[in-house]
Amino acid sequence: MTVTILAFGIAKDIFGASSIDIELPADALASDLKLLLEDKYPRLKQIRSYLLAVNNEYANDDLVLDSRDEIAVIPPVSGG
Amino acid sequence: MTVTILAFGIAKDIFGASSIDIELPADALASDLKLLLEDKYPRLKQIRSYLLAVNNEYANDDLVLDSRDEIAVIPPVSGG
Amino acid sequence: MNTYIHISPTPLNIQSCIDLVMSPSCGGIDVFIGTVRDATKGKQVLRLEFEAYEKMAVSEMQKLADRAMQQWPVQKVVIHHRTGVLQVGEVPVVIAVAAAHRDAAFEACRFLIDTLKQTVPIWKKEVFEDGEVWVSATP
Amino acid sequence: MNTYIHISPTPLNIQSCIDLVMSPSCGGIDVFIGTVRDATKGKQVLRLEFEAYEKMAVSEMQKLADRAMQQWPVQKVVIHHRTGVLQVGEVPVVIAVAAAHRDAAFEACRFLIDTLKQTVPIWKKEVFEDGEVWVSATP
Repeated sequence: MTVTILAFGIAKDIFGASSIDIELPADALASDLKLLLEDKYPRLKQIRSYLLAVNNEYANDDLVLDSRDEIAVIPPVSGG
Repeated sequence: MTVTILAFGIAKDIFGASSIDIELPADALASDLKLLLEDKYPRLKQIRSYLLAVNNEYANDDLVLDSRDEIAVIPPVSGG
Repeated sequence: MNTYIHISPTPLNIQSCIDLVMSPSCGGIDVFIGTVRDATKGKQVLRLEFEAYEKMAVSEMQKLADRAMQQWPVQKVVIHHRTGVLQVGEVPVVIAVAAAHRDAAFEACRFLIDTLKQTVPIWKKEVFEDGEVWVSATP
Repeated sequence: MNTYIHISPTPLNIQSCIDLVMSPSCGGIDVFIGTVRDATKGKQVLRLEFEAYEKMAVSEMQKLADRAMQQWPVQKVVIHHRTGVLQVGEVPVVIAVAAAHRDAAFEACRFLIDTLKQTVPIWKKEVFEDGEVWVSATP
């Protein structure tokens, strides 16, 4: 399945785009996506930390992804 | 000596005036004035507490009063 | 000037208080706004009346502002207090504190309102339908 | 409605935020105003750029407001955050909390700004004369 990943802050700089499409096996977990992203964009491993958000909620590593999910990479936040 | 005592809040109600004149012996202490006031206005003893201010500073009981002092009775404050 | 102390019988302007503490070297401002509540201990309040021993109140508020500037790394402090008759919803007091970092702003602001209520010679009378009372005056 | 959450690319109106939380049953309002500081770690800041994952940021801010309403006896909460390019002295965030008593207003306001900075998906880029950096992004 193809999922679209939104990127913000430093992740947008790393991806060079505000969203990218990634090919994932069906029933891939959030942790699978993280490994794929870190493989494709090694600079992701150099930031302090990052989380995935799925459908506007922070996602645990064992969350099963769906092609209709809205997925985003959330680097360390710094609002306020 | 005659001193003028300013009164605020409930003290103004007790004195029935925003200032009163009191006759004091020379070199009277703040504590002397308190006793005199409590004698003349017994309701002063029924309020929660009160302080004297002399020249815009809270005064200790052993402060020596002068006829030129600005003296005020300060019942419990409740600003804010 | 880094501290602004004011007592006034006219409505307080909150935005002006905030403007007074705004500064390019500050990152956080904490503002406390007192408002007249419609009830106290379940009893309906019609209005409040504030009386100040004005000269001494200004002097005590200045002491508080100076202490706040000494105890915390804050850069600007405003304390404005109103006097006279205030209706429900009106604002008796505004305290604004600006600091480089928010910790100091919050702590100093909290200190200022707590201590103002203990030491500054201002008195509040609550007016009810069936009478009136000087707050905190009697046991 | 007792909570007001808003993200906007236009300047925040502090007085409007305060007006939104004013209530006859409240006696105290605490307001936190973030401002853009002219320096960070001794280095001159030219401007800040704020980016938000807007839908999720609103949802996270709403969760914080709801938690504050549950944890403290507060009656109204406003959180407004700005996005885009902000110059020194401009206001990225305003949080206002009204409660019957000031304790709750102070504590909830402090909780809201502290937790917003930890959980709400908004990012700040500091722009210096010689470069720019996403705050907190790198070790």
